[in-house]
Amino acid sequence: MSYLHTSCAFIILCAIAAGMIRILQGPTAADRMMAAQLFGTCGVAILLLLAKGLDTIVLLDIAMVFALFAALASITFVRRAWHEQTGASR
Amino acid sequence: MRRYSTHNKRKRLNPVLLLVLLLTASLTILLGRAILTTDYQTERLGDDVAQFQKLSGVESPVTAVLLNFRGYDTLLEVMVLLMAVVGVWSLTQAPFPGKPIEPGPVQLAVVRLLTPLMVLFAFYLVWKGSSLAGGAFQGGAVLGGACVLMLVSELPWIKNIPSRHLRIGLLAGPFVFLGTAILCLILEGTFLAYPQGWAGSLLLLIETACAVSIGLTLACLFAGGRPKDDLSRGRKR
Amino acid sequence: MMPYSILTAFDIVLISTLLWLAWKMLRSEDLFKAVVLFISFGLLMALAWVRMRAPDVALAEAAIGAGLTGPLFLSALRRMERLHKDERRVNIDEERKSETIFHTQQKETP
Amino acid sequence: MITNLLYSFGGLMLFSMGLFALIACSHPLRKILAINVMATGVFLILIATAYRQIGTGEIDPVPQAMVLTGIVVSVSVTALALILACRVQETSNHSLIQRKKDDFTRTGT
Repeated sequence: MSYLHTSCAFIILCAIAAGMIRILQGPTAADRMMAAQLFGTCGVAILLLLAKGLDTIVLLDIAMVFALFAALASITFVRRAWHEQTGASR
Repeated sequence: MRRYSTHNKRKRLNPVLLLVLLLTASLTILLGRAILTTDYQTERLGDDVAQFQKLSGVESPVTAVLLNFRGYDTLLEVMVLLMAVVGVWSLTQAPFPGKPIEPGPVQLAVVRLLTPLMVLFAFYLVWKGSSLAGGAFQGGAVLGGACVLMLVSELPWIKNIPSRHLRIGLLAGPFVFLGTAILCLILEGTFLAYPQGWAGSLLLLIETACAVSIGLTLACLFAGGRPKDDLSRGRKR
Repeated sequence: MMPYSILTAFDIVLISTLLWLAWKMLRSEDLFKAVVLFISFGLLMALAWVRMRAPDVALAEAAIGAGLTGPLFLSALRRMERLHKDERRVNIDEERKSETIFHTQQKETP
Repeated sequence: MITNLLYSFGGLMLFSMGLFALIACSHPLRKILAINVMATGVFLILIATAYRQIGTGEIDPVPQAMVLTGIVVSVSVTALALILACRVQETSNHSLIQRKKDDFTRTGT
């Protein structure tokens, strides 16, 4: 168990908690979605750091799944939600 | 701005909601007490799993529990997924796309690059399920993600998939699972009791088939209805 | 000893963020915002499964909870709103009035 | 010990939050969200009980397998419920929107 990696993961988790503010008060829908994407990216970083810090290789696969599915969420957003939301003052 | 206007109203609680809130709070307190007073040391199924791990044919305890020790559950659960698709298909036709939009070049490139990677990763997860984390459900979910990626980009050929192929794919998992179970019934005399030494490869076969049908199931659930040609084709034949 | 306390702090921040997300998701007046919060909720749940040493569950949650359920909700939301495309503004107003029960308005007896 | 108590109570809070929202909110989409939150709370409690045995040995795989199937079932239930809600809204001539006014959540003025 490595102190450095775990505390880095903790700091990135705090960054996620701060990123929630953008979801809550993002003026447009795209801002909210981009904040969710930030969550995904930070999640990948945390998983990689924890994989190193806790010596569990399995976490690398989970990070891979995170990265693959982040694209899916944003593409669905672009296809299914965004063009309806343009002009809406959300 | 909206937030502040609603903030002022928050103090006046509806009496019905207040009652609901009280009931929920008391339920929470009861459940919290149950959590605190439960004795977890006495009841353990993990020891039994660890004891019979060698017989199961796989190294990962979760996969062993899922497909061997509690195979009955998983069989029924695959059926539940099939029932969900049956429900969705009987409710409505696939409504999307309302007005198709051409996918942009970036999106096409993403789909082209990402889909094979996802399919590859799905089968990697299935294969890895025997030793580490992974298995039919995870692999199936990633496969479903790949299908959803293609569905959402509204590629032109996706509308022309004959529904019979879809049905075969959906049924593959439950069918292989049930077939294996019946084969075990004939060979060993017990439902889902895999023959000695064959357990590992049989489990891999079941897992692959189940992953394919779970992925297709998730894609069909996402598509939100039966394919367009489904009923007309059925009437002709 | 030190990494243990760091991990405990990690747990506390993770759980409080999860609860905060769930609370905001269920009481937000905008359904789209609720769906986006749900996606991030799924992502953080996957981290929680990792901390509970359940990598299988974390894999499934990352793929399903964060990856597939979010798009499902997004397209259902669009499908619901597609009917009322011209009355969308009205819709949102209705939403705002009747959906924000957490900051509840008074009941009006008929 | 403190870890699984933390996660157990987090799961408990999620469960009751979801239950309250399920009863209190009127829009079907939000009800489905609430059911999902409830399910996640239950899963969290189950997994936390499995984690509790870390002191005595390996982690119990049985609750993990149960939760794994539970997640997959919950996504199919969610999809079916969403389709049902869409169909209700499509076939009932906007009655969900209309009826909301007469709900007990009706606003003053």
